[in-house]
Amino acid sequence: MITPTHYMLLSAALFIIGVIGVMVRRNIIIIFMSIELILNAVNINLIAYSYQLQDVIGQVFAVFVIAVAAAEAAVGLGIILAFYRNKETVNIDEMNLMRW
Amino acid sequence: MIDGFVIPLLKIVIVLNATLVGVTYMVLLERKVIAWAQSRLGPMRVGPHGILQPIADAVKLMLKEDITPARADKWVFTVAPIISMVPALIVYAVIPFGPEVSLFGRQVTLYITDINVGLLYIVSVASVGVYGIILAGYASNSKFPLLASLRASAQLISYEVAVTLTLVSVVLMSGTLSMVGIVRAQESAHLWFAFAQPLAFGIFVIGSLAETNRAPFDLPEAEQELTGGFHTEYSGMRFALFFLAEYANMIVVSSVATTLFFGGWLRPFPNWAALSFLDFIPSWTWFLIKSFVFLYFFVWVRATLPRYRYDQLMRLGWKLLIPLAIANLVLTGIIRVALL
Amino acid sequence: MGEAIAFYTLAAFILGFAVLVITTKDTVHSVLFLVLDFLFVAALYVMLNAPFLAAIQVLVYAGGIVVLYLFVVMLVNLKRLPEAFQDPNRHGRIGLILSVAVLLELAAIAALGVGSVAPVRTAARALPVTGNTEQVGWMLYTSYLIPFEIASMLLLVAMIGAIVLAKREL
Amino acid sequence: MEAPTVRGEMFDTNELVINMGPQHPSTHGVLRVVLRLDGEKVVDTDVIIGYLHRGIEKLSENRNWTQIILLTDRMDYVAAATNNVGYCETVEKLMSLEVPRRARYVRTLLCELQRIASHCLWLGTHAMDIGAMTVFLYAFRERELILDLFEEFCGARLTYNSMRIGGLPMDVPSGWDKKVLEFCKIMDSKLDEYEELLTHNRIWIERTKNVGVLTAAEAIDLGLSGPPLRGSGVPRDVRKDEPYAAYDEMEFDVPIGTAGDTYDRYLVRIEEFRQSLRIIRQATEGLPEGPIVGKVPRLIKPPAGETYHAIESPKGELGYFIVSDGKSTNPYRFRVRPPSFCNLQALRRMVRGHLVADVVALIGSLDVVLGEVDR
Repeated sequence: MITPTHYMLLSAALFIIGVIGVMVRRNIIIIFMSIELILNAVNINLIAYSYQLQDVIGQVFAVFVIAVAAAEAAVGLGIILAFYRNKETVNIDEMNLMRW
Repeated sequence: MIDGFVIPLLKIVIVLNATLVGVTYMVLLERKVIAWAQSRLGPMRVGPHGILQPIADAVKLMLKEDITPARADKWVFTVAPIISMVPALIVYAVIPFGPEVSLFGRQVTLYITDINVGLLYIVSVASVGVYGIILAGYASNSKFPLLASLRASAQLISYEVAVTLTLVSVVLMSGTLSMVGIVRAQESAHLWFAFAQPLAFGIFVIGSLAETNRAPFDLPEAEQELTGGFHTEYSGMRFALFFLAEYANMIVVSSVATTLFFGGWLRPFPNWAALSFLDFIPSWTWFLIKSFVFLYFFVWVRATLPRYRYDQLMRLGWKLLIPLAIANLVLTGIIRVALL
Repeated sequence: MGEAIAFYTLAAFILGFAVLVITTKDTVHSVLFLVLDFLFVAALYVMLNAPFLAAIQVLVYAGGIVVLYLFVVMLVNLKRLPEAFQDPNRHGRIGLILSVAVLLELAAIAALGVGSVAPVRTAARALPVTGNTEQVGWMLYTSYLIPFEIASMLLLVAMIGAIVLAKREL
Repeated sequence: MEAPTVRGEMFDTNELVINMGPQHPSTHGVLRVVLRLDGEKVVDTDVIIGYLHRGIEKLSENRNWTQIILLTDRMDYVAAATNNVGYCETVEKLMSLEVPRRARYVRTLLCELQRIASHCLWLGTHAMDIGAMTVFLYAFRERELILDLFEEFCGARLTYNSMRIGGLPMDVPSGWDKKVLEFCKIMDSKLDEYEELLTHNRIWIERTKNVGVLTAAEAIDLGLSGPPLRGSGVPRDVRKDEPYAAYDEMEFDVPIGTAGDTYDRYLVRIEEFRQSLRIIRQATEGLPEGPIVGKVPRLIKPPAGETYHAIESPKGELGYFIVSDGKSTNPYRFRVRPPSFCNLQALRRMVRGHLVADVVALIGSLDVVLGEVDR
């Protein structure tokens, strides 16, 4: 029997994998992808509970999360491109100036 | 057991095989029709009137040496053709070829499954197909393919917007995303949606030409400009997969157009009893006939029109088709609300 | 039983691909694993009776967002390894340890806290429509209309922002 | 990171260099065009030629005067008879030979048939480059009829060797003129067919209008000739300005364009089809009786001197400059002014600022034959 706990554990694990990605990797594109993983972990939780509680509100929130993720990806990647054009790097450790 | 497992499996096997055979014969059809348009004969050597040509082609392509360029990304290079082929095939899971019929004393539906989000499923699966093209261009590690794959992905993404918007206006008419439901809605509306939504239909046809990389939008594989486009470096069976994927996509698009705009499996004037003698033609035949008309149209366009230029293609997509599709969607919404 | 098999298989794939996403050297491969990961998450949604969300997940994530990532990875070509330089002040190991600590904490909460209390099962919200898509739509366009509009504004702003950021000359 | 990849070069700078040709489906032979691109836009090009150089000019200095005719076939191999005529007339001018009227009429006839054949090939490949594949096969179908006519006349279908100094090698077969007229009738209707497919096609107009615009002054500066020059509105046609063969007795118009873009060059050539048919009809119907060879000495040995003579080949002004020392039986110096070579110079000027897809359209619109460019 799969309980919400299982889904929570899965979600927590996925969340932590994302966090580790953000913490350890220095390639900013990978860091962005890790953030997508984190958002997905959240969505899994929302939908698992939506299923458990037989309420679609969880899914509605997941839709919002996806919309936010799309917006974040568009702007974030735009920033990466603009930054790359100036500094020729995507290493986050080299992004230590507030302006260039 | 039989209803839940054997019959769906049988249906999947039949549909997949029929599709693959259809795809190979689509190649022959195209070669023949274009040849006739150009006052030639087309393939004539293999079998009577070249009937066995697809088989000969398949054998040839499978026996050809399969070359991977030295500095290509080997895994991605291998996976790319598969990625472009698979979405084209799994879309058939929701395409209804006919209603429920009784076969050997058993009620059998002439579709693999009818899901609540059928149309959305098709759109989302089709959107994955673009990876095949991007990755093929990336993995080849060669300039022309990369240029072509960037072109292709930009084109696919732009035209997907217009096509999806037209689908939304169809959904507004039918009130359901289920493919079977859409056909039923046309039956009860006494109207094929092509006539209720002529603008949407037109945009869909143009957009689907662009999405399947067909003339006059075949820039990603424009032989005259990019020496073959994203599959320049491919050979043998891997090339064949790209080639087949293109035709499979054409068949998918025709099937979707038939279902959405031409009443799917319904015979003409399904509510008109005077024409009921037409029922001796089974429903799936109607479906195939209608799809064939589309496929023929695809080939016909290719034989007639020159190719668009990249900037013109983008202008057409973004400045004409998408605004028109949005306007049509808004108009449909207003009319729907006014009528209710 | 079937549910358990499906869940554990999907979970294994989801976590496995997620690990590959953050460990693979080649960024393009990383992006590919991300797509696969999202597809399996979509499969999980189907299992959870949310086919609409599954379709959206594939359409928006796999077909849209990740294509953007792929574009950027291809455009941002790197002459040297992106990870070549490391800030001497970076303490990756501490981050790793903290992350694992958070994981353990979350696991403890999930296993001990929530698992021990049976979830409050409210009666299913009565909606005038049936079907997953219809229900999500109903909620979005009634109770959550304003958030929905704000989300669409957010997307518009993001679109304009991305164009302004990425375009070389306006 | 991995070894530098093509991707590396491509996106490192804003400029991307791609190499189009020498093996490329739409460079019409072994032309190599090195494109510097900014995105899809062409910043600059290098046009590299010489992949088909066979040294025809040098070779000619070691052949006797009659053997050279055969070499001229190999220059513009889609209009071999025109090359023959040009060469023979130059030698005749050098020797002050009188060519009988019947021979001059047949030469005019052959030149115009050849012009239609060459333009058919141009139309087919040009349309093919822009993606209209059906026109290609239609045009080749009609070219086939011309090749049949030539086969009947001289036995060959591509390299005719169909002229002799002072006249023709053989008279036209009996009944040939009827077949020519029959062909004219067919061609008239087929021309409308081509135009139906292209001239008013929206996509065709969008692809060709305002692409590769050359003003009249620019075209003259670049030394263009033939349809590219006339497309820019300069009414220069050797057939009218310095008539040769029997053109002084023919009635025809010289079509000129106004805008100097690809579309105008297309229209000019399409109209040239019609004018050629007009000339062919006149030449066939008025074909005079008489000898086909003038008074030619047994041994051709022109007096010492030099001469330049130009004719209007389908591609433009085809000139021969020949120096004879008066002693040997071969030319002292032999030089060709190939229209394709001179017209190709315009490519660099025209493609700048256009897109990759326009490059192939522009190569097609110049109608170059690499055999003639490289010689």
